Amino acid sequence: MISQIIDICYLIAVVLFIVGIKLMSHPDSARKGNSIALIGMLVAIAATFLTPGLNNILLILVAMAIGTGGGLYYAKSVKMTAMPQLVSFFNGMGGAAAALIGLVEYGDLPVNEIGKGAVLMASLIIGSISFSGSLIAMGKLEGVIKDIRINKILAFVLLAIALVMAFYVLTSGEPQPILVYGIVLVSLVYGLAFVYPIGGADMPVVISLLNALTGVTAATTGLLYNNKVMLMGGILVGSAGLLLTLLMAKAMNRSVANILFTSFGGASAGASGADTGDQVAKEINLYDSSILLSYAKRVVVVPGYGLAVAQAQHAVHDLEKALEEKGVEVLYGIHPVAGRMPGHMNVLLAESDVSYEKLIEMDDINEKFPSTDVVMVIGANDVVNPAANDDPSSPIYGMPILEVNRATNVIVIKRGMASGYAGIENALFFDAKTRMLFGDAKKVLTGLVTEVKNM
Amino acid sequence: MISQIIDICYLIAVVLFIVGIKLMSHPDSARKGNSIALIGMLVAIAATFLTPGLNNILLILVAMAIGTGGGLYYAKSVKMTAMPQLVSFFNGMGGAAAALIGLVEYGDLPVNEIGKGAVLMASLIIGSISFSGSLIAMGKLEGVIKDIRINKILAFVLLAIALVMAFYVLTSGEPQPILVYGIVLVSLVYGLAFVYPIGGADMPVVISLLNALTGVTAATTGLLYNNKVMLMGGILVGSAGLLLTLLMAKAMNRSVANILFTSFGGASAGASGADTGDQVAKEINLYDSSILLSYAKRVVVVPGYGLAVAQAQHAVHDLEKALEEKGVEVLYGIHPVAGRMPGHMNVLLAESDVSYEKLIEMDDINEKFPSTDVVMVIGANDVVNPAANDDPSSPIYGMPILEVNRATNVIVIKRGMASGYAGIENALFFDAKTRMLFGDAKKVLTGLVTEVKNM
Amino acid sequence: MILGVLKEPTTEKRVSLHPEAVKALISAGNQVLIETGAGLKAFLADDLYSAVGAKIVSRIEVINQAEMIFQINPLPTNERAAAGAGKVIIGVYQPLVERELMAEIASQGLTLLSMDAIPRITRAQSMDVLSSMSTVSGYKAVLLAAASLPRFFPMLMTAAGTIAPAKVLVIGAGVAGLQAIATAKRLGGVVEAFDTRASVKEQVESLGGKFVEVPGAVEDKAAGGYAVEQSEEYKKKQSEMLEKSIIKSDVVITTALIPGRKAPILITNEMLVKMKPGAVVVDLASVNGGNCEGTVDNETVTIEGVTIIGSSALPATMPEDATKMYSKNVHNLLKLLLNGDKLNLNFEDAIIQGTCITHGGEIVYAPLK
Amino acid sequence: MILGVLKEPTTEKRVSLHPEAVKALISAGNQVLIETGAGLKAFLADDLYSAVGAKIVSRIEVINQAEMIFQINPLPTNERAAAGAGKVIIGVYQPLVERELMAEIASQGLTLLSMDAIPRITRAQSMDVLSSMSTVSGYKAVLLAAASLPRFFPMLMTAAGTIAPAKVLVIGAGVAGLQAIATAKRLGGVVEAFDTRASVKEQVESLGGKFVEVPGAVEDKAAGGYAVEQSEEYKKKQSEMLEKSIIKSDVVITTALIPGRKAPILITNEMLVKMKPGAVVVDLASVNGGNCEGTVDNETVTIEGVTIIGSSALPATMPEDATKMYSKNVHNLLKLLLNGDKLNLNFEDAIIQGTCITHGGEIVYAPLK
Amino acid sequence: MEQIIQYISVNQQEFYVFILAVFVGIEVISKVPTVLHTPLMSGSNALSGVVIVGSILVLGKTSPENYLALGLGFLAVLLATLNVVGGFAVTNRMLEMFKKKPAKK
Amino acid sequence: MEQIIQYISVNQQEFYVFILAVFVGIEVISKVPTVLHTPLMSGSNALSGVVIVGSILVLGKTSPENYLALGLGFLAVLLATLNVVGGFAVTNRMLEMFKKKPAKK
Ligand SMILES: NC(=O)c1ccc[n+]([C@@H]2O[C@H](COP(=O)([O-])OP(=O)(O)OC[C@H]3O[C@@H](n4cnc5c(N)ncnc54)[C@H](OP(=O)(O)O)[C@@H]3O)[C@@H](O)[C@H]2O)c1
Ligand SMILES: NC(=O)c1ccc[n+]([C@@H]2O[C@H](COP(=O)([O-])OP(=O)(O)OC[C@H]3O[C@@H](n4cnc5c(N)ncnc54)[C@H](OP(=O)(O)O)[C@@H]3O)[C@@H](O)[C@H]2O)c1
Ligand SMILES: NC(=O)c1ccc[n+]([C@@H]2O[C@H](COP(=O)([O-])OP(=O)(O)OC[C@H]3O[C@@H](n4cnc5c(N)ncnc54)[C@H](O)[C@@H]3O)[C@@H](O)[C@H]2O)c1
Ligand SMILES: NC(=O)c1ccc[n+]([C@@H]2O[C@H](COP(=O)([O-])OP(=O)(O)OC[C@H]3O[C@@H](n4cnc5c(N)ncnc54)[C@H](O)[C@@H]3O)[C@@H](O)[C@H]2O)c1
Repeated sequence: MISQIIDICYLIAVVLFIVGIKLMSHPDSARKGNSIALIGMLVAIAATFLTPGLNNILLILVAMAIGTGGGLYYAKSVKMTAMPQLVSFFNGMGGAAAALIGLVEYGDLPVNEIGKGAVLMASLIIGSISFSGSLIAMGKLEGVIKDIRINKILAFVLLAIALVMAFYVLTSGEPQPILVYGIVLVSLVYGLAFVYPIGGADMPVVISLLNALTGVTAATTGLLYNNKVMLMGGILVGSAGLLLTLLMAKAMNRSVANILFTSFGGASAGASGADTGDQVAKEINLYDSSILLSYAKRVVVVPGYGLAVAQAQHAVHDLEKALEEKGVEVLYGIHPVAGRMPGHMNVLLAESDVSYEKLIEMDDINEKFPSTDVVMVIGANDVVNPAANDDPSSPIYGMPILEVNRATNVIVIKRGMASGYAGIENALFFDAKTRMLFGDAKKVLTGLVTEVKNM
Repeated sequence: MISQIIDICYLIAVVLFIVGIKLMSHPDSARKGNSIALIGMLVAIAATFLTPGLNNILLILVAMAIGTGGGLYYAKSVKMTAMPQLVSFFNGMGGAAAALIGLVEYGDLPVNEIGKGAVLMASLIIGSISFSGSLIAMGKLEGVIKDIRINKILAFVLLAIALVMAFYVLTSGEPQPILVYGIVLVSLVYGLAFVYPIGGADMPVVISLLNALTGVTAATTGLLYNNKVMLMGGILVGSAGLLLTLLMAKAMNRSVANILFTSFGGASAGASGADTGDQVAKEINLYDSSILLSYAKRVVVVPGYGLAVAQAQHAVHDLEKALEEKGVEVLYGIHPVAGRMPGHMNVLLAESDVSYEKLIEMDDINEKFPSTDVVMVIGANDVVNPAANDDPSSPIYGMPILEVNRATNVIVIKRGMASGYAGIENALFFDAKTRMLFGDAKKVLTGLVTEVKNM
Repeated sequence: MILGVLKEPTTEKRVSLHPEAVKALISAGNQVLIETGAGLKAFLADDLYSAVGAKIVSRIEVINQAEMIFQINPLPTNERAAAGAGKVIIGVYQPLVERELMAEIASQGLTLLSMDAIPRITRAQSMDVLSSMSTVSGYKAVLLAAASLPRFFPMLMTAAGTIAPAKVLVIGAGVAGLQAIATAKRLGGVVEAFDTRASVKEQVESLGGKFVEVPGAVEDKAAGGYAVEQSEEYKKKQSEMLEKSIIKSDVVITTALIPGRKAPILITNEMLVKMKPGAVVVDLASVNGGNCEGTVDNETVTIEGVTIIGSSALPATMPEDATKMYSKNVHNLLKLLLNGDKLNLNFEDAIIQGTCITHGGEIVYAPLK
Repeated sequence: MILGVLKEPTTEKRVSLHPEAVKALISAGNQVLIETGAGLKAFLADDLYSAVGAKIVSRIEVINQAEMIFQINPLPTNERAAAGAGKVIIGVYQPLVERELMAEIASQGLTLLSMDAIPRITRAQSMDVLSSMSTVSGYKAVLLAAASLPRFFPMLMTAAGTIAPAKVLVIGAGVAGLQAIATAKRLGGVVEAFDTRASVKEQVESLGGKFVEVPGAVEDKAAGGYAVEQSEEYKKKQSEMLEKSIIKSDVVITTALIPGRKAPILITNEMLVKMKPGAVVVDLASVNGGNCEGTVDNETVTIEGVTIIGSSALPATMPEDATKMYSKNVHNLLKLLLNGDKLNLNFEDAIIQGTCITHGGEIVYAPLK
Repeated sequence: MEQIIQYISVNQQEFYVFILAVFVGIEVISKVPTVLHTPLMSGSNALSGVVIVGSILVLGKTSPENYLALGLGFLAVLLATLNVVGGFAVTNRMLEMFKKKPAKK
Repeated sequence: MEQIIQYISVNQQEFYVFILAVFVGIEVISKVPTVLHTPLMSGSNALSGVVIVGSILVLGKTSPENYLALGLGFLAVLLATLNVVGGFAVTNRMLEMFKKKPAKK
């Protein structure tokens, strides 16, 4: 009877998982979805406690208490910007748990149960990869770990070794406890080698993949115990996670293969022109930009010659309107020599019917920057170049500029790292507050409008 | 071995069904989806022929040949406009087949197999309802059968009788062949009574519901034979069909309950406010409009004073660009007195930078209408009013107009059914080719841009 | 039918028929006589006319031979006499203002069709010279204002300082006023507009202008879209409201007309004095006395630093396109008037009825009867 | 320091300093003398100046008392003499053209700062009168053209027919040319532009204009953005390409200048004859001889139906804003030149170096040495 | 109650299948555009013709002497085939309008 | 080959479940807007913490003498809990920004 109740609880939990994920894929219901998934999890855990003959309950509860405390603590105290790292960390813990279960179970498994054994090996290997990979991903995001070139072939050799060892363990006909630890070790190293060479900017995709892997280990663990909730939950997370990985890569205009198998994703991202000398300009994508913009109180647009070249005047006005719909105040900071003729920006913005009241002169807007959440520099360069203030040797020294880095965030939209009219580099692009949003201004702005409207 | 191959074929068929339905829900892939589902069906049928000990193969083949011939004949020869009727007819055939299977099987079923018996009864009852209901629905769509008010309670009594009879048959402990025929009969009558009172305009929703019911009978039949492909296929069709029914009702701004349980739905459909006198203007939603536009070769925009009032000049240009991205040719047909001052439309469209070459004079665009797929009339009224040609008593009689109804489809965007400058009614809005897309021009156009881009 | 086109008096640069229309009329079976040099000032040389089949002849010949005589500006008495009774003359005659002239023309036995009398019904829009010429005037008024203004229209933020956009006020948002609004907006001005007819508020806004509201205006639907005389009380309120707008404006364009009456004075000399020095007023109502106290028709005067351009003859300053439009209007009327090459004065037709002023020795125009 | 602002000669309507600048200069400790009526034609009455603390005095007083004398147009010899050696004069002197005058001024012992010589480096943009005045000229050129054109600029589809948009060609896409492109676009014209510097193609397109490409131009980076003389072969090709554009244009605006040389002739009389009658040419290069063969500086001539407006003095026709901008430029230069209220002629500074023509009895301007 | 729990537990596999299949059926068409409503209805109608499998089976196991059953079975196969073949064919015709995919520029 | 067919046939129920679950997993998130990528990743990460069930089971069945197993099991429960609790909590925090839906004007 009890075991039947457990079965039914698991069934309910699975349904709650599905409904939860489904709701989570829409902004309006995402929070509800998370709660429903949580309820599903609680049902599953509660049911598990009903399992007849469960020992060490106190120990279990203690472990859970510690885990709960730690989990809540980290989740509450982490900075908004460090969340992806934390997700990666938690994911690694899940992988580790699966690997540990595998290790313990191996002791109890009769050597001739090859099917179960294979499943167990999968848990071990994948769990370990997920664990070490996640921790590296976290370190990379934190900026603690630098990109290292690791030969991909070497990495594959590691994976091959792990697989061969597992095959041997399964077929040797005798318990091989030490080899099993060896498998874990090699898998851990493979996890490192796998994630190390991937660029920091691509980490979200990698984390999503590792997350799918953790899902797979949950499923394999489920097979091990013939436990439906782990099996189904694992499959769900695995398949959803895999799709999510593809979607995320697509959103970054990259293929997953390109991300995983091009060493130094960071470097190849850099090939897009984002680094000059040792300085690396930090990129941002459309979605993150649109979030930054949508949740700002005040956004100041600083248009430059590039806006005119891209003929993006209508697009920028559309963005202005989309943001104002969301209650964001949008102003334009007009530098007197932005563009290539006196009044160039006025001509452009008048064409797209931007209200004159929104066009603020340089001196006035400079005063407003400290209370501005996001400055969006669109195709401007010289007019926001701090060299005009700082560097007496610069040809533009002495020109008053728009001091955009007095705002909280700066997004710079331009096609690459090319210099402007004066032909000089711009330190603003390497400023800690600056994020580059590369692309033709019109395309980027059109994309932003869509994103903002979808928020 | 053979039975295992059959199992696998069925598994494959189910996957093909799922993929097929999935693809069918997007315009670009719908045809492919249909083909894949068809392949799935062929796989399932072929596998069934492998069943060991299958008799009467010749008979089966003859029946299939006749069915194939008939099916193809009807499908090819039917007029485009009569397709829903045909779908309803085919659906009825499926229901009938399930009921027939039930009848035959009843003879072979031991009286004590209550579980199977119940399933069989379900097949019988639902199949019969689906059969008679579908035929009535078809007749209604054809206009052969008129709306008749039937007391809903009477209908429910019929259903209750069928259920009671079925219960008796199951529990009587003896074969009740005659009663079984009785059940079929009562169910058939219930099907009639169920569909009869529903208005012709609501038939598509009813057909979709009946289709879901046929799916359910397929599933019950599958249970009867413990046949996975029927079971799974049936569940899929049943659940998808049910959702589709809800979606269709929603698209008509009605609830399913309202359709099914309000006698004479046809009458209440008129209450949406789009009718004037006896004429009813047909509405269209953003989604359908955007598909119509996206799949057109040539779209002609006819702007009027409403475009200016809504200040939608930028939005219309955005739509133009979005459609051209999709390979649609977009032109503007400019009536000489559109708006409220000479050249009003020119001023507007120049502001949003619509190319001069796209603005076509009245006489030239009138010649192009016959080769135009969609005319989008935006906030124009008098300048497209056929009364100017037809009605000598009209104040605008004698004014040359844009003869938009020479195009294949006409979409009219305006806020309501208000008249224009001349204060007269416009028969164009009630033309068979015309669909009204109500709303402020700017809002509607902005919505269309989003939809078109998402296609 | 023999149609004759005369050369206009010296101040006028337009001409009644464009070669395009002449071509169509000739192929409909008519004969067309053109006075030597008739189109020259509209950049339409004689050979353009002869190329489409017209005969280039002297003025006298046109007057003597043509059965239908075209001259935009009224024909002088002697030439009307020379033409002789029974002929048809088509031009712009302001019948409601020039009542005596109308009586005289009637007595001469001429059939007069005055283009400015075409009723403003939908069907007649393509013949409506008031609309087409107002379009020219409204556009040109803004150009004149911009050319005379010592300032920029658009806003400019430059290294040599920020230039604020010019403030433009358009009084009277009829055809000319709306076109002025559109043109001023185009040039980058900040545009306000005012009219006694509240219904034009939406129209002004549809062009991106701001409407100055003065509550309480009388509107007469029966006036066919025209304005009617307002109450004294309203006029006072209007004056107060308008003054505020006027004195902060760089450019004021006035077009307020009430058909058949003296134009209302909307800018008094007191207001003028308060305006910014350098401001410009373009008064399109000058022919009817002007909306501005200081206006002199067809002259530019400066009062206290404010330039006042009284210009009722702006279409003549854009002769090429103005001719095209006027000619198109006339041609569209002729389509109604001529049955092939025969005159067909169908007084059942509201357009003919409304446009024909004198016929058979009598005044047939209803408002004058 | 005592600063003196003179009234300009009659044809000029601008004035060197705007009351705004005067106010700032006075609060920096200077004294400012204004000649009676100096700003009148720019709508700046004397009381506006006295209100900010300037002294309104006679011309003689300004010349005698001021240490630094402002007049946009060159001071006549006698007044320079009257001012006396050691004084600073600031205006627009065209040093590369008026070489003898420069020698004379040097010999008089005056320090001359010529505003048009300000180097075109980034830091000097706020003092660059060539840019600011070209902005005015480019804008005004289009307005003049539109006001003189017998046609509409924008396209209009009306009941009286469809009016095609005017075709505008801008030759020379420098500061004035670009502003002309922008203004013509605004008014609804279809704009093409041409320049020998291929790098401006992008700039033209950034304003919505179409660039007419003539391959093979010589460009000299060292010329600091200015154009250089072209090869004969190129000139021929250019001429052919341009002719096609010119003869289909309704409006041509020419701004092609090469510093210190006669302006290149780009529209020959042969081309003029082929242009549409009624077309308008505005030649902003007229002061250097013009880009059009028929151009007469500061006059409007008509050749074969084509109106040619030679206008090198357009800024004077928009005195209010032109004065604001010029004054801002001068004021920005003064910020560099004056240390509080002391003159600080720092010849180390590239701007002073480039702008100061004569000093201490000698010509110090590098290009003239 | 206990019986129900028992039943669910015993048939849990079936329940998983059922629940998942319902989810799939719903999810798969949840975003269908309105223009595709009718074709999709038609397509899923064709799929409900999967009872043809049952028809074949029932006719296939009928003894050649049982004429009534033979007749009913024959009819069942015939009607089910009609449903399948006609359903797919008519769906295909409906979808023909989506064929001419315009070339992207 | 035969073996595989055999295997599939025997476990067909499992295959149906697997295939359907994969479909559900994919379908359910196929339309997720890009802004939700990260929260959804975080949420599904929390769900992958379902291994906690396994951890509990493994620790629950370990005999109190097997210290190694106890230790590993303890760690497994602890880490899995961390994953679950932290996962849900951090997801919730991420989703908080969707709460303060700014007022539309
Ligand atoms: N206003 C005047 O009167 C005038 C006259 C002459 C010279 N200038 C000079 O021009 C400069 C104006 O400064 P600014 O900041 O406006 O312009 P800028 O310094 O020339 O920079 C423009 C930037 O826009 C980017 N860009 C170009 N096309 C783009 C596109 N399609 N989409 C996105 N980005 C694009 C370019 O970078 P990527 O190539 O990497 O995209 C470039 O760095 C000043 O140096 C000023 O002195 C001004
Ligand atoms: N061009 C000229 O020179 C001139 C001058 C004077 C008069 N007219 C006359 O004006 C008329 C022009 O014809 P038309 O077809 O352009 O205009 P119209 O006949 O006046 O019709 C305009 C339509 O736009 C709709 N509309 C208004 N605001 C809207 C909004 N925000 N969004 C969507 N739709 C909106 C209105 O319907 P809802 O209220 O239902 O939305 C209205 O029926 C002719 O009768 C002409 O004779 C022209
Ligand atoms: N239905 C048609 O076919 C058709 C054709 C042409 C014009 N119209 C309409 O007729 C109307 C009149 O056009 P119009 O330009 O010839 O008019 P108009 O030239 O007679 O007058 C110009 C404007 O001045 C306004 N006005 C009069 N007194 C005023 C005052 N005291 N203060 C402020 N404004 C004052 C009038 O309301 C009018 O809008 C317009 O609305 C136009 O749209 C209709
Ligand atoms: N860096 C700065 O701060 C700064 C400041 C002001 C101007 N500028 C640049 O300096 C350049 C010159 O400006 P300008 O307006 O004073 O130039 P300008 O008045 O000397 O000449 C006008 C234009 O005519 C063109 N031209 C010369 N010969 C021609 C020919 N034969 N055919 C066609 N075109 C011909 C020139 O290339 C130039 O574009 C511009 O590009 C401007 O952007 C730079």
